[in-house]
Amino acid sequence: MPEIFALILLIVISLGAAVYAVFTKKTITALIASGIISLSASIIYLLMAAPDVAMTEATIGAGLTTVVFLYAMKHVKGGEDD
Amino acid sequence: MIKYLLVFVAIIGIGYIFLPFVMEFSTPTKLNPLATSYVQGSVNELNMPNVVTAIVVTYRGLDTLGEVTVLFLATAGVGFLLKRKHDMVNHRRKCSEILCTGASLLTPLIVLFGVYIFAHGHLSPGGGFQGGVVIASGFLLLVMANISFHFSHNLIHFSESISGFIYVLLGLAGLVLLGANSFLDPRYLPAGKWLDIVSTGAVPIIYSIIGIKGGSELCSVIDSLQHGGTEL
Amino acid sequence: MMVLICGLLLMLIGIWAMLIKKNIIRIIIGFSILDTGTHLVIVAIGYVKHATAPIVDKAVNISQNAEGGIQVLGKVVDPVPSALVLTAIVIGLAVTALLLSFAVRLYKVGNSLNINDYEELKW
Amino acid sequence: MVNPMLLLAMFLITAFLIALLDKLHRKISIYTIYAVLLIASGMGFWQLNTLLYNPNLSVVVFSAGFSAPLSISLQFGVVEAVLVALLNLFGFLGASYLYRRFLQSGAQAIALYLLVLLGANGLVLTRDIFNSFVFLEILSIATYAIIAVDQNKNSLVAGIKYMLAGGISSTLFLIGIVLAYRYTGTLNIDTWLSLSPIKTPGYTVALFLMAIGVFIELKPFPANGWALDLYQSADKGVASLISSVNTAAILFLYYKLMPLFTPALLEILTGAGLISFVFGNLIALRQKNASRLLGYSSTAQTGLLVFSLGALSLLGLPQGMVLRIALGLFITNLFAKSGLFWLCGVTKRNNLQDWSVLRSDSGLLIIFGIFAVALMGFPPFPSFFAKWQIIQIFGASQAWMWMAGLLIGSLLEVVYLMRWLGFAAKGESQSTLEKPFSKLFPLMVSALGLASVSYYLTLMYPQIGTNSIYPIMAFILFGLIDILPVKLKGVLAIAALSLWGWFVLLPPLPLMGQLFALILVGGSIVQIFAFMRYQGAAEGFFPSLTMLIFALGNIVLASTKLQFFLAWELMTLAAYLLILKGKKARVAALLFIVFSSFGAYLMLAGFSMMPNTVEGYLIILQANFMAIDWLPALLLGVAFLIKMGAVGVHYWLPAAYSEADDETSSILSSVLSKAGVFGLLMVLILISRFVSSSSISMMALGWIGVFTAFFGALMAVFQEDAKKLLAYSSMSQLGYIVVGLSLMTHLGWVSALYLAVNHLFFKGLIFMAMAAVFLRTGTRNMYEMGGLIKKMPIAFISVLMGIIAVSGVPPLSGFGSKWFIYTSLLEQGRYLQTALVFFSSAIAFLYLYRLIHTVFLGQAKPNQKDVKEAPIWLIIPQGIFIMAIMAISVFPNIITKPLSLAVGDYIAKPEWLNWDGYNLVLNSPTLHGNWNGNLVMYVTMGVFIIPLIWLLLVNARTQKVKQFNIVFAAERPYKPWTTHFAYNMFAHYEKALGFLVKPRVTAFYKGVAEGFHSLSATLARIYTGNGQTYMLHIFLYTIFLYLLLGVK
Repeated sequence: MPEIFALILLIVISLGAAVYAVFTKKTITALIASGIISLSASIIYLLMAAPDVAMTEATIGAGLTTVVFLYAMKHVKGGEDD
Repeated sequence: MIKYLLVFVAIIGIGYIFLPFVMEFSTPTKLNPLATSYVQGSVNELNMPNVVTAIVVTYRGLDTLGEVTVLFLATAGVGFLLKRKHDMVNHRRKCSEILCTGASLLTPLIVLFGVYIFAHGHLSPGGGFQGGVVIASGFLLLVMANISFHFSHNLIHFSESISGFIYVLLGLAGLVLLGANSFLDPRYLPAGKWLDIVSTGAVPIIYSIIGIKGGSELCSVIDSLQHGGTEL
Repeated sequence: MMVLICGLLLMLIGIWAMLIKKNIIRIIIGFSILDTGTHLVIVAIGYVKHATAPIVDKAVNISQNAEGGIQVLGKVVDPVPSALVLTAIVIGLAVTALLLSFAVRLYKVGNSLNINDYEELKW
Repeated sequence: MVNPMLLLAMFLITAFLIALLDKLHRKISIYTIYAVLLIASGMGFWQLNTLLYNPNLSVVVFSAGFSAPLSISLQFGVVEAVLVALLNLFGFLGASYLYRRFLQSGAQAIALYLLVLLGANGLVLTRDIFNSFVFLEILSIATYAIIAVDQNKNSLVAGIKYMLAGGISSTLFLIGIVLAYRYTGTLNIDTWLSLSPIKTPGYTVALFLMAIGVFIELKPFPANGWALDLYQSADKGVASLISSVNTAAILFLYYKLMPLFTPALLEILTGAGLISFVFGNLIALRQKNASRLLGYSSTAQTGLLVFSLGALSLLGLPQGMVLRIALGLFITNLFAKSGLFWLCGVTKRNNLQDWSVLRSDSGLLIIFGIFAVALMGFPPFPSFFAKWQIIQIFGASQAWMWMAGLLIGSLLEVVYLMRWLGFAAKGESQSTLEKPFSKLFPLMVSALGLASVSYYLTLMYPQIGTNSIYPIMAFILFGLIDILPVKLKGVLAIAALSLWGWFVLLPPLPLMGQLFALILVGGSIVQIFAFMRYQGAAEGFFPSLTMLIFALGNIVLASTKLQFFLAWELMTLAAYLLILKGKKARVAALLFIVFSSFGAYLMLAGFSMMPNTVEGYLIILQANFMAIDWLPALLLGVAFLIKMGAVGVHYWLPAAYSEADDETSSILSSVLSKAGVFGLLMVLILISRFVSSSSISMMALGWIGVFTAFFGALMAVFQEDAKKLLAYSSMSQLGYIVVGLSLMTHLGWVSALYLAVNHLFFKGLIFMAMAAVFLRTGTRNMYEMGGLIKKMPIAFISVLMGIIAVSGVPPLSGFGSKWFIYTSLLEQGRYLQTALVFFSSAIAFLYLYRLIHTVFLGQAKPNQKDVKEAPIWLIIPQGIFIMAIMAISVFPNIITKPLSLAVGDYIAKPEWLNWDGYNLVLNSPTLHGNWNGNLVMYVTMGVFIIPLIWLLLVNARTQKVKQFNIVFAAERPYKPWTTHFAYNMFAHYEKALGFLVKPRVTAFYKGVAEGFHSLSATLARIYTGNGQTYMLHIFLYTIFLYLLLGVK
């Protein structure tokens, strides 16, 4: 039962973060929101009994992708916002 | 305005496409025959507890080889797009002492942890890619701490090339030792004892190589992104 | 089921972001949300009710059968989608990184990341 | 056999190690990938060879020591081997093209290039669906990255658009794969195929997503904006790679997935492919940018392949045959399209009109021509046979919509490619090109490769026979010896053609066939002399000319539909090339080829609705055992009428006849139009059992002929340009022939054929004589000539003889032919038509009078004081024609009797038609009359000689006056030539009849052309250039197809 609640919570978090990522003005917040989505997704994977995927999503999806975005944004300073 | 309307239509439409699938979807209560035979085969024929690893490294090893290639491609592509005309000196301020010391202390530990992850890929969750990312994060720490790493620049490229090469060679070894249908078959090495780190044939070696390969590719991507694009 | 719908919704939100955001970086973020959603859908499809991870350790019931082989009795989730997602995640990263470096390069050349500023090729 | 795993391993090892190799030397890495690609291609060929000898060899290889579906399997069968061989070969050629880029850009670009090929090979080989996704991603990502070799803004933008589109489609593909896995429990295509069909909506959705993911990558209209931008902006080597290797691999993936689709899904995608073909070509119509045009063309060709694969499978053809046909299209496209992209890179010209730079380089121009002609599906290229087969199959299965779409698209393709070719061949430019060997090499290999593949495939084609090869052989051989002096080539050509005609062509033919063989081949051989008037080598004439004449012979000799069509297309192509030699013939040649292709496609459609001919019999002999329906008869009839220039479809005729070189015009008018006559006769023979003179269809045909005769004559009257006058005159004469044929009576046909023979002689004669005049005076406007009788008496005599013959006054043969036509018309009671035909003859006097009067009589022009008689080479054919005319005028029976015999094979000779010595006697219930050519000649001669003697006597007393120099009294007229009496000579008639010759037909065709252009422009508007809009297109397109599919 607690697992179900956790799952619902995570789903709500990730959907909320996704909508926020679309609406927010600043790109950096959108990026962080997308990182949050990946993180919650990785916990969802753990709950779905897929630990391999969870690890990969956490390291690559949430971690590395965000870093890559950050570096890219460093190079486009001034152009990253609408 | 009309554009927003069309976007709205597109989103609704795409959702609508999935509708029939969602309507008839119910979480299954048992495995399909293919998955069952993977589970049985992984345990019985490969002596490998982690079925996902068995699939990733052995059964569908060709996919993983392709995946490694994709990563290699991304590295090459990013490097190609953001290549430097000549090595530039990094004019950033030196890091604070704490960060420097912390980074140089932590990095070996992180790398070690990465190695642990991919070396145990066949037994526990995790494996080459995850381990590779961990190694890359160690590298990232070095980069952020701005510890000079020109020693590592060539090393990264070298390990990229050589580990990829070894990976293919390990695959070819199956072909040579076990027959025409055995590309990427790890069973030319003994299966070993259940749950032993040196078991399941060549899988630990292959996964380690994938880890090194993945790690160095990711380091290389970070390297390119860190410097790149400053020169036209 | 919930996860499946969550994944689909994430996909739709990602598509939405790709279609209305003007900034290329934001479009790429939309793309990575789309990717994450796809992965969730795939894992959801592999899930089996009340099953454990597909790692045959102490948590999974096993038994020896007559020929000495091991029979896995405990329920595990379908390992195939997991394996596919592993590949898909890495590919997603590769595409994202490449897209970003195109964007960086483009910014150096065109000094803008607004997708509406690049409409010279047409008709 | 070759283990395909080794192939992949080789690519991977090289790609991984290339960075290290590159540290040694850049060139080492470049040559390494050359070697790898060549070895890979060789593996394909080797495997193909192995499989040819051991067809039962197992071709599936598993990985990891487990069999599928547990592991991933690769299949290296015949098709895969062909693809591996070809793709890697093109990979090698493309790499060679990119040599300089590689030198600059380094190891990463080289590795990326190699990985594009790895992706393509993997995609071809794998039998696992998720594995195809991985290879698809390798292919795509490598392609994305390599776009950046050219780091300008446009290619970066195009790259981003491409990546977004590719990202979306591969996401759809991936999700489709996994959804489908939920139902099938397997990822292996073969296992999947063995499953019993699953019929739930969810599964259909899964299949749909999978299919659409791949389909979007194939750049369907209108979801292909990203691809067009890419083709336009990327380095041409990369664009070529995408259009050939990349597309081919994805197309093969689509082909592998096809058997999984439900019929409804396949039908929709097939239709979408056809739409893509038609609209891609339509939008290409107005493109001025060469690369973007190629982009549209490329998407169209991909659409065509998708369409043909789908359509043929849906019609239930065996897979082997589907593949064979598709391979024909595919190979042509592969060679030609990549070649054209490379050529774009060599010329470095974006604007189509600037392609005239190729004029300075005949080698490149020939290569360009080969590619363009191959793409359009002219023989002997594989696409010709493929299209032929597809249309035949559609005809047999009554798939009319598909056929119409395919033909319309092909016609549009002809328009823009030929226009482009015209710019290249006829534009004005003096600049030269920089041609590095690394870029020339792939061009040459692919042109030669295309040629040799075509040769091989043509030989393999069972039904075409040895004769069909001759035109092509002649083209090649005379192309090779084109540097020899023109006189020598002329002698060789005459000798070869005469020998072939005498020993090969004539013997198997029935009388009617022999007659046409003599008209078509004999008539042309005589005119070869005229080409020998040129100095030096006069390159470019003889290959086309000999091809034309051989093809003409083959038309008569054809015993199957394919042989006929092949010869017909070769004839058209040869004539096009000859017309294009004219100085200002760009537009004229384009009109000719577009109308001819339109006709050819109607013919193709008509043939497909016709039963197969009995092999070994000439088509014209098959009337007794072949029934042909009204629709094919109509289509074929229109096709042949186009070639004859019947009214309404004559638009091309004046332009082509007048702008071609004079010798060519002569052949076009006197000989080529007879090919149309032959065709029409053939159709009439095949339907002769069902129609008679009084059938509505034949009455209609009669009216077409009458109006052609009438309007042709009328328009000839108002021409200033002597060649245009002759062109319209030809049209008019062919109208008479059509009228005669439409009678479906013995007498009618004899009269038509008699006129056809006559027309050959007199029109050839006049054209040759006028050619001499144009040559010497340097103009074609009649008001700029005058008084040439003294300078060029032979030309005068020829023209005089000719116009007497044309106008149908005694004593020459024209009189007989007109008499024949009137008699046979009256015999069938077609009084109204007789009247109008008679009136046309009267009009003919006007233009003929103008021709001889203004050119040869009157005052000589001061600037034409020193014109000389024509060169001997132009006089030889004139002499032959004059002799022929005299012979059949004095002894008409030598030709009318055989004609009657020949016609008698099809329509029995009525008893009331007889010969009595030199006298031809008609004694039908409705008609009595006789014609004695011999007697007519003597009487007329007598009637003429008496005044002539008198004139000569009188003339002795006349005084010769020098020509005056007319001094203008006051102002010099603004346009002095308008005061010449020959200028606008028949202005008064124009006042009366001018409303009849208003350029309605011109206006109509201009309207059609403009309509298509504006449609093309409007459609192109959807490609806004905005990457986001393109993504929206993709989604909306997906939804649209989904709604079409209608999953419940």
